[in-house]
This record gives sequence, structure tokens and C-alpha cells, in this order.
Amino acid sequence: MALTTYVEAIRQGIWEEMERDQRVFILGEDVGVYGGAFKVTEGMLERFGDLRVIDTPISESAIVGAAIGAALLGMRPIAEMQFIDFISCAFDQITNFAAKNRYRWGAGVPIVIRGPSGGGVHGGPYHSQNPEMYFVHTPGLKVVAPATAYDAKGLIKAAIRDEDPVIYLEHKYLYRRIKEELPKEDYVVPIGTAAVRREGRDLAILTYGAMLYHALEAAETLAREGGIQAEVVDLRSLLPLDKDTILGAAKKTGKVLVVHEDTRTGGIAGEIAAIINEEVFEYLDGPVLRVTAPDTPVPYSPPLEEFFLPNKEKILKAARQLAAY
Amino acid sequence: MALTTYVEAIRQGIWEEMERDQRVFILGEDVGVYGGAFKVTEGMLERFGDLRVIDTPISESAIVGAAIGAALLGMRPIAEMQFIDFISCAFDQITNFAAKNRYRWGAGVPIVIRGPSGGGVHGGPYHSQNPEMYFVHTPGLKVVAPATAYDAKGLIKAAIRDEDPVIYLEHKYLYRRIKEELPKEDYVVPIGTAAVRREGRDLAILTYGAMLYHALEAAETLAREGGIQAEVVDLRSLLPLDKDTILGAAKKTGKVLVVHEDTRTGGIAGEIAAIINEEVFEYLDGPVLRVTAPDTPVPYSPPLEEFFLPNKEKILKAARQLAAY
Amino acid sequence: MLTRERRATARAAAASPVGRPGGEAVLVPGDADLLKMLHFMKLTRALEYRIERKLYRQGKIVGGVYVGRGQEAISVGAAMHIRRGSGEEHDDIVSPSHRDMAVFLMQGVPPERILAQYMGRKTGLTRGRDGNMHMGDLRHRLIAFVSHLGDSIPVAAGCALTLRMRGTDQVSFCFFGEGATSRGDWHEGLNFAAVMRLPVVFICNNNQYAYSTHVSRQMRVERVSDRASGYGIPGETADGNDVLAVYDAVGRAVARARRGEGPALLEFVTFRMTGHSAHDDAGYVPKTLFEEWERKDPIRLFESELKSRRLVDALALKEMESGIESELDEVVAWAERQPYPEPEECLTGVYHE
Amino acid sequence: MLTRERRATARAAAASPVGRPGGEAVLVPGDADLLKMLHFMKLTRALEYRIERKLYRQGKIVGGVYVGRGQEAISVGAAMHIRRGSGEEHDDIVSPSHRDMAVFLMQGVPPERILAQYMGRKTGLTRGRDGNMHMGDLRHRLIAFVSHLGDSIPVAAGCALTLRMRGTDQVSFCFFGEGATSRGDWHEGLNFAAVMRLPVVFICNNNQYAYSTHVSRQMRVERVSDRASGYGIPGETADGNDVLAVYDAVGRAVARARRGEGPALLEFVTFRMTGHSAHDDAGYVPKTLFEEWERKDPIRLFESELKSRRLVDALALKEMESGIESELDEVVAWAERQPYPEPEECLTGVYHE
Ligand SMILES: Cc1ncc(C[n+]2csc(CCOP(=O)(O)OP(=O)(O)O)c2C)c(N)n1
Ligand SMILES: Cc1ncc(C[n+]2csc(CCOP(=O)(O)OP(=O)(O)O)c2C)c(N)n1
Ligand SMILES: [Mg+2]
Ligand SMILES: [Mg+2]
Repeated sequence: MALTTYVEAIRQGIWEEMERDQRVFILGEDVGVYGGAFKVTEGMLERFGDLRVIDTPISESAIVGAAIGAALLGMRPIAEMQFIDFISCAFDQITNFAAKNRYRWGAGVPIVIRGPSGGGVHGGPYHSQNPEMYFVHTPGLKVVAPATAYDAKGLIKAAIRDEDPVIYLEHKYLYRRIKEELPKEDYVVPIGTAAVRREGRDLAILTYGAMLYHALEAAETLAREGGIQAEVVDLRSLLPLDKDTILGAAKKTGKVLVVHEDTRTGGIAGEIAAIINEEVFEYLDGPVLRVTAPDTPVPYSPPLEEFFLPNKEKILKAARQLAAY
Repeated sequence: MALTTYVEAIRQGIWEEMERDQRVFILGEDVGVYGGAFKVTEGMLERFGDLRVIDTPISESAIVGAAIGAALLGMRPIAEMQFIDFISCAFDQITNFAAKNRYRWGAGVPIVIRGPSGGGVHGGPYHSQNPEMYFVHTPGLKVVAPATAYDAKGLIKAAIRDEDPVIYLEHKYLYRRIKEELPKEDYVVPIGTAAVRREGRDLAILTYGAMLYHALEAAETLAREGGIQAEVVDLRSLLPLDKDTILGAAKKTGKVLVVHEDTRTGGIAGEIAAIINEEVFEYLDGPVLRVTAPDTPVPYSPPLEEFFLPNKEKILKAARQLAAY
Repeated sequence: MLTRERRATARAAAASPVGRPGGEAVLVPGDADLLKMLHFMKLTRALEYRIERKLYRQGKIVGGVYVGRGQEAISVGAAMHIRRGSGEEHDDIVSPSHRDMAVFLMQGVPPERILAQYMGRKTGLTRGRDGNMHMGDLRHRLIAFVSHLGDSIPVAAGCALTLRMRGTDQVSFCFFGEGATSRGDWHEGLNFAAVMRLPVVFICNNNQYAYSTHVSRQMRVERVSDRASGYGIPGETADGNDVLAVYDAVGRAVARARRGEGPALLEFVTFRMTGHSAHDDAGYVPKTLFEEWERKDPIRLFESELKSRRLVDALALKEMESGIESELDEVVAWAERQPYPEPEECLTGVYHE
Repeated sequence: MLTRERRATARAAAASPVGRPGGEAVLVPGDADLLKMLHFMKLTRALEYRIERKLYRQGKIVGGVYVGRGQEAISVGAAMHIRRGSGEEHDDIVSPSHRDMAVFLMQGVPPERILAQYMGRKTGLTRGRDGNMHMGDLRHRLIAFVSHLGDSIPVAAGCALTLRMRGTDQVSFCFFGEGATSRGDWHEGLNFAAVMRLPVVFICNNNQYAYSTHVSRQMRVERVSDRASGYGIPGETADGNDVLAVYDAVGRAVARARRGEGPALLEFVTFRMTGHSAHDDAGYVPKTLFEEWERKDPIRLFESELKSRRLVDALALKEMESGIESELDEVVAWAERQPYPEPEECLTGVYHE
């Protein structure tokens, strides 16, 4: 069977939704003629025409604002940020218009804002960011971050069908490195559900995005070398978080390690630590620990970026410390 | 002796720094002729002239961008956001230009961005926000939030003298409600230092801004009615956090309650929970708990806003639960 | 309340609609239109007077109050061209600014619900979640203003994009003040609409102040409409205190947009006859300017015009006014009886439920 | 390395400075200036060729590569007017864009440090923290570009604000592409500079594409300079492949700014003779356009001009080129020897230490 890459899975998901629902359209820089900087929208202009695949001026705020306006009139826009780093230019529209609109006067804003996030490809401070927490901290939004091709497709479909604004973070490191066989039939991955990627009783590693693979590798090594069985949870959805799965893993193992590529202070690990403290403190056999990027911009040069990114070794170190606690 | 209000303390701090240092200037909407929407800059135009007290167009991004440019050429700009809610329009300049500049090429950006934050005055979703976490999560920035007139003055001076970009959050509810006698002589409150406002052995309440007063009231009631002695810590500086004081309070009491007016998910309570877990888990006699605003926009109508905001009763409830743990 | 709402909607739709779906815009207002314009200018002034001078001072308004006194001709003259009452597929869509009370009224929002909004009541358009002119209702084809000036420009363009995709001749109306034109979003929105040739009419009330900031510190151009040439779209400036001039300029721009010829930027010069908000005494505005503009009051000018056309006389005006006042007495009484929202409602409606 | 740096700085400063502190700009370039321009156009082209066609393909460049091939006349003609080498109180300040390699060279940044930057080495201008043209150095009066297009416009205006406060006749130079003019920050920055009458010269390279997007989908105006009228500042369009036309237009705008008459918006029409970046084959650009613009190559045009003025002949050109090539051999060798930063350096320098 043919394997589908992560990036192709996103493309398929959008394509199928555009076939299924006339209200779905995409707008962004270079999404039409060029097919997108990472080719997520390749071929769409030809198939769907230039009113549904719109090359815009370099105006991230207008891209999102226009998507909001269209959504208010019943459309299902997908706004592409060429790199997710540029979402900062649309921050106001997203957090003040899209996020708060339903609450204020009942009119939902079903838009998807998506783009390539994450490091590992030497993109430097402006082509490697992980902006999730800016949006996880904004009531009214949803935030998802798939790690597998299956989820990439299932979550983009869920995001497009969602009645509320969804920030969809695709990890550019995974675009062509991850592939798998996908079901032929239509499916969605419900927003708000995590996936247990590996079962284990000794400790739980919670993570998402590209870090999932480092966590899984670390878990294998832990099992092989120390007989430690780590449960690995792929959060997938950062807002809302799947509390049941998170708390379940915490209760089962008593020891939780959160791993994220995002910088440390104010990262989602803190939120998870707080939830676990509040809800299942009595089950804890050790502190909630975290392995994260340090509090710096994402540096460009390979040795610096490697130092910056969490990896298997850093996870192993923290996991062993926690296991021994 | 004359008492100085919180808002007047800010004004004095800016004024004195402008007298002391020719490089300090202020720019923003209506800061000149009008003296600022909350009169923080009253009289400054007359004293310092229109090249140091600059009425700008309605262009938050240009206000911050221009401040950055001026700072790079050796100035010490203070950028006022008429309401801190509008800082969203300058988010990109702050997080991508100001925050990352020193790291990238060594050129510091000593700017202060300040404005009225917080709720309690029926300002609704766009005149009541607490945007701190957007900036606490951005390496390269500093974030302070004074609760007293003394700190308001000491921190604005520290912010102006700081070599890095500082977000200075003034709580509008406190502007005229809080007053105290201030020292005659020049002083600063160092960024990165918390203040213990009340000593106690049984549990620690960590908070900042307008919530400090609710926490102190709750602590009095706890002592009076249940003999529970709560330590109350005013964080003052949110980035960097004063870890020593936080961990000290956690070790001393074993029970920590974090209170913030900001919304819950992704709020600073999570970060504090993570730090405490990592560093002093073994001292904990109960979970790190939090009392925060719920995950909604700030509603306008009095009963809704009252429900939204943390207050003494909500703090008491959580504190009693924690004390009894 | 529903009865009231139906009544107001009916009233707003009743007077001859300006264009029929698919048809041409009518550029010369008929007598009924003229009277309708006068009515809504007066209703707006009277309702805002109640809010700013009565209820606010009585402490019955929850938050800030921004009125459009002296600017009524702009909202009214423009809103005459908003097609309404014929269903979603025909009606236009509107993004008013914070000084466009008349637009709400003319789109059929009952005055009492606007008052309930100002008073933070459950029956306000936002059910107490937001205040003053921050309200919308898609049934009335109104998109709520957000404080952040300029944000509504790209949103209005996005509405127009949808209309263009659907191939209808509907139009997106977008209102703002001259101060908002300094925002980046204003630029991005105008440029986007221009490049995509979208059916949106940009309507600027240049009341010469943005809070305390004079327009000369907001921009270096003489006229806001000078900005149009940077986008390759038509720009036009007209007297914002002459409701017929507004009616004419907007009518032409709307007709153009309906024909698929793209956006236009209209500037209506007027004056803010109050402080920025109810708590601002506008001490920074030279008294003489108020005097000068008082003489150009748009309602008085229009009354004279209609008198000279023998459409109204002193008695008719008096009747119109007392009709409005007694309606407003009722409206205020109704609003004051409205309940506040239940505290727990704070938690609902953040997401689709 | 310091020796090299001093050498490069000296070279950049050596040729006759265009204006003396406080004096008038010289609008007619002397022979030395003409030769300097040719030298820097050629050096830029050769250095970028090494980066894009050699080092990048050899896998020695860390990230993306954006070059200004075919656009050298703009950076060079403009940078001739940047006052430098006389200290902070006299020198101008510059915000180059991502296709302005020549500006870095002419400000005295040694080519080898630029290469080290591209290769992520410790001796690159950002010590490996950022890549390609994202570099600055206040000693060279260069402010580093951030990816986010348009962000540098308000920053350049803020620099100019400082110069105005200090009452000097220094100027802030601000470079960008036509695509960046769609950003909100571009608008806010231009408007701010115009209102405050700041000494900043806005220099747009209109290379007709922004990535794959043709300028006609970026704006509806014919010329970028049409946007100037929306700010009440002068706008001018000139041939961006004619270095003397650039020199002339920038010279006049700079002189104006030095006299305190405020900003100007200059557009130089050119063509991007490459893909957007080294990995883009520009398949979306009609081949005929490349052919057409190849004939207008700014370096060849300028060579003909200088030949007709008898300032250079074939031999002199050959010598100039081989001088550059052998310098670049050295430079590449030096850069390849440079160490990468230590991993732990990741953690330092976020704050003042
Ligand atoms: C982005 C932003 N910055 C600041 C404000 C604060 N503010 C509210 S109204 C106003 C003046 C608006 O002037 P203008 O656009 O001319 O409209 P007018 O009030 O005169 O009708 C300001 C500065 C805001 N609402 N949004
Ligand atoms: C705000 C923002 N959005 C998108 C991008 C991605 N991007 C990088 S260069 C570019 C095209 C720039 O075009 P132009 O301004 O004309 O400059 P040119 O590259 O043609 O010199 C784009 C879209 C960016 N850097 N910043
Ligand atoms: Mg105005
Ligand atoms: Mg270009």
C-alpha cells in the first residue's frame, strides 16, 4: 500500500473538505500559483479556481480578518501563514476578533489558521517558532498539533468542520519525514482527544508534535536498558487538553514528565503540572518534571539549535531521574 | 504627610526619570495635550516639550517600532498603550523585534511599554485584559506588575533604567484606590524581586496586582476565623520570577495557593506549579492550587464581571481546602 | 420584547428600500425617504441624549459612552443605501463604528435593546457580555465593533469577498473614524479589498479628532480621501453634515460596488460635538470650533431644507419630536425593568455548545 | 580578523564620502565614486554568486539564501549617500532588507564575516544566532532585518525620530521590497514618519515579485510611489537598473531629509533575476521576462556607460574582476576555517549580562 507523508496528509484533508463542502476555501501568500511554500496547496488552484484558492498580498492581519468576515457570512476559510512565525502579525485579529466573537454576541467564527511551526531545520529565530501558548492562553480558540500523518489528516478535517476558530500547527520537520498508510474512507480525529502511543506503568511522558518521536525512542531505550516502562501520550490537542487521558496517565504511573519543543517559561508543561496537582496530587510518586527548550529565541547555527531542542538524551536523563525518585 | 496614589506614583517615577536622564521620552496616543487617558502624563508636555512627550497617530505597532528604533540609537523610550488591551496590535514588534534583538546581534532594546491593565471597572472584553502571559512566555522580555504605590514608582524607574525591554502593567483598578506615603529620595524596586506582604507558616498565597488586596483580606479572615496563618507573597515581577522567594514560601509552608486575575489555562499559576514541583516537591504537604479567572473573555455587566474576577471568598474557599489537606 | 423587535424591524424596512435586489440604486430620495432620514437623525440624537445626558449622569450606564452628536447625517445618509429585509441572500452586511447608532436603528435593532446593552442587561444585544456600541446581530446584518480600531476593515473586506464568491450584488458597508485610518489593519484591509476588487464601501467620518488628537497629527494629507489613491480606488470627500450629500456619495459608491467595480473610500467631514466619551469635557477643543459647527448642525440644516421643500413645517417637526420622546419614555422604562444576566452566564458561550 | 575588518571599513569609507557632516549632498558623482559604484556592484554580484551557486549547492550554507542579482544598482546607488566613517554623531543609520548585500559591504562589513554568517559560524555577524541577511552591527550603523516584512519601517522611523530630537542632519535609510508595502507596519511607519516629518528615506526595490506573487496581486496601483500621496510625502519612481538614476533620486531625497523637510518614498523598478530563494526555480515567472531583463542588466549597462565615459576599458574591468575573485577566494577559505559556536552559547545574551 502507498504511504502518505504528513504534508500530503494535510493536503489530502484540505482537498477532500473542499470537495465535500463548497464553503471551504483557502487564502494566504503564494498558496495559489505556487501551491504554497511547502506545497500543501499544490494543484488546488487548478482544481478549485482562484476564488477558492486565493493568493493574497503580504498581509497576515488582513488574511485572518478576511477569513473572519467570510466565516461570519457562512464560509469555512482556511488561512495559511507561510511560516507560523508570521502569525504574530495577525495576533490581534485572532485573539481579539476571532476568539471573543461568539462569546460577545453569539456569532461563531469557524476559521482554521494553519502553518508550518517548529525547529530542527536551521530556520533560525523567525522560521522555527512554536507559538502554541499564545493561543492556548486565549479563551475562545482551539489549538491542535498533530504528530502523525493519520492525525494530520484527521485533525485538519476536524478543524475545518469545527464551529470555532482553530489554530492548526503543522510541524515542518515532520512534513516529509513521517509517512504511513491512511484509511481510504473519510475520518476525523476529534479535537480534544489525546492518544496513548505506548503503554507503560512506571512513568508517563506527555508530549506532542516532533517531540513525540524523541519520547518514543527514549521510552524504548528506557525499557531496553533499565526495564522502565514509560507510557507515552501524544497530546495532539493543546486546547482543549484531554484531561481524562492526562489524569489517567498520571494516576496510573504516579510520575509524569512533560516534554515540549516550545520554550520553558509559560510553556504548556506548567499548565499540565497545575492540572495534575489540582486533580490527582495524591497519586503522585514524584514531581511533575519537564524537558523543554530553554528560554531563548531559536538559534540558527546547527550546534546551537541542537543544544536548544529537546532530544532523546535529555528526555532519558529526566526520565531516569524521575523513575529513580 | 501627603499620600501618593498609585497613578501619581507612576507619574512621579516617569517625571523624575525624565528630569534625570535626557534620553528618556514618552510616546503614545493622547499622552501630550490630554495628559493621557488616565492622566499618567499630565503636565509633561508643558514641562518637557513635544519632542519628549509625543502624541502619536493610532498606531500601536509604530509606537513600539519607533520606540525600538530610538532605543537602538541610545534613547530610553516609554511607549504608552492607552489601554493595555491594545498591545495586541504591537505584539509582533514586541515579541519578534524587541525581544529577540539582543540575542540575535547584541544590540539591546531598552524600552518600556506600559499601560492600564485589569478588570473591576466594567470595561468589558477590550478594556480589562491581563496580557502578561503573552509576554512572560517570550524570552528576552521582562514583565512587571506593581500592586502598591511604592512599587509602582520603584518599578517604573527600574524599568526605565533597565537595559532590556520591559512590559510594565499598571492595574487601573488601583490607580486612585491605593495610596501611601512615598520616600522623598530616589529609589528603585529591582525587577525580579518579590515581596512578602504577610508572614505565615500554614500556607502561602502567591499573587500580584489588584489580587494582592483580596489575598491579604482573605489572609486576615483565615487568621481571625480559623487560626490559619497565611504567608502572602506579592510577586511584583512576573518575568523573571523571584524563584528564591517563591520556593522559600513553598518550603516554609508546604502548601501553595496561586491567585491571579488572568484567565486560568496557561496563566502564571501553571508556571509556578511547575517550578515548585521541580524544585521543592518533597516539601509539599498538598497540591499547588490556583484561584484564577475562568477561561472566558472579561464580561462587561457587573454580575458577570464579579463572577469572573477572583475575590476574597474564592480565595478563602481554596485556602481552607488547602489548609485542611 | 419580540413584538417590539418585530415592530422596529418592520419600521426600519418599511420606508421605501433604496434599491431592489438586483436592481439599480435610486440616487434621488423620494419624500418618504427624506422623512425617514429626518426621523432617524432625530431618533438617534434623542436616544443618545438620553444615554449621555440622562442615564449616564444618573449612573445607570455601566461603562463608557461614545455618541455621534453632530455626525448623524453620515450614518443616516449612508444607511439609507443598506439593502435589508429581503433575506440573507439579498441583504447587505454592515460593520458600523462606535459612533453609528443610527445604523443600528435603521437596521431594525429596537432602541430598547440598545439601551439594555448600555445598561449591561440580559436583553442587551450582547446579553451583558460587552458594552455600548460593541454589539452585533447577524439577523440584522450587523457585525459588532471591537474596540481595536481598524480591525473591522479586513473583516468587512472578508464579508465582501464572500459576496463576490457568491456572485451576488450585495455590498459590505464599513464605517470608521479618521483616526482608525492610521492602523495597520486599515491599510491591509483597504489594499486587500482593492486588489481583489471587492464590493465594499469604506465610509469615514472625519470628525477631526481622535480622542484629543487633531487630524493634523493623525495624518499629513489634507483629506482622508487622499489615501484612496495609494490603493488605486476612487476617493471622495463630501460634507458630512449634509445628509443629502452623504446620501448621494454613498449611493454612487454602492451602485458601483453592486456593479462589481470594486471598493471606494468616502470621507465625510464633520465635527465631534462632544468629548471623546461622556467623561471627557473636550477642553482641548477650541470653543470657537464648537460654535462654528453648531451652526452647521446636520439636523437643523436638513430641517430647513425640508421646510423649504414644504415637506415639513414647525408643527410636523414638533409632532415627530414628541412622538420620539414618548416612544423613548417607554423604551427607557422597559430597559430599566430588564434583568441583569445571571452571574453563571459568565461561563457559557465561549465555544459552540 | 580585526585587521580584515579594519581593511574593509577603510575601503568602504575611503572613496569620497558623498556629503560632509553638515554640508550639502553632492549630486553628481565624481570619477572615484563611479568606479566605487562599479566595484561594489561587481563585488556584490560575485559574493552572492559564490553563496548561491557554489557554497549553497555544496551544502555549506546552513539555511535559506536570498540574493539580489539584477538589483545591485539600487543598494549601491542608494548606499553611496549613506554618510559613514565620521562617528555616531554624524553617520547615518541604515535598515537594509534581505536583498541588500551591497549595503553591508559598503558600510564596511567584511565579506568574510558575511560568509561566516551564512555558514552559521561563530564569527558571523550574529555569532550563529541568525542566518543569511538577518544581521546588523551598530558600529557599522546597520540594523538587522527581521523576517517579518515591514517591521523595520517603524523602527527606521524611530531612528529618524531620534535624529530629529538631537537636531542633527543625519538620515535614516530604510530599504524594502514592493511586497512589504502591503504590511500594516509599513503603513503605520510611513504615516508616523510623515506626520512627524522625520528624516527617513524609504527605498523600495520593486522587483515585481514577492515570492511567487506578482506585484499586480500585491497592489492595485501602477507604481509603488503612488502610495506616497496617501501620506502627504513626495513619491518618485526611477529605473532601478540604472545606478545613476538611483544615485540621483536618492541623493535628492537625502538632501531634502537632511534639510529637515521630511521623508520621501522612492521606488526603483527592477527585476528579481532569480527565484525567491535558492531553492525556488521561479517556474512561475515567464521566461521572456528573464530574457527582457537580462538585457537590462545593471552591471553591464553601467559598464557601457563607464566605457563611453572612458573611465574603464576591457582590461580594467578584467582586472577589477580578477581582483574581486582572488579576494573572494581568500574570503571563502577564511570563512570555511571559522569555528561553529559552542553549543552552550545558545543560552547567553538573551538579556544584558
Ligand atoms: C487600536 C486602538 N488603539 C487605541 C484605541 C483607543 N481609542 C478609542 S476611540 C479612539 C479615537 C478614535 O478616533 P477616530 O477613529 O477618529 O474615531 P472617533 O472616535 O473620532 O469617531 C482611541 C484612540 C482603540 N480603541 N483602538
Ligand atoms: C510578515 C511576513 N509574511 C511573510 C513572509 C515570507 N516572505 C519572505 S520574503 C517574501 C516576499 C517578499 O517580497 P518583497 O517584499 O517584494 O521583497 P523581495 O523578496 O521581492 O525583495 C515573503 C512572502 C515574511 N518574511 N514576513
Ligand atoms: Mg475622529
Ligand atoms: Mg519583490
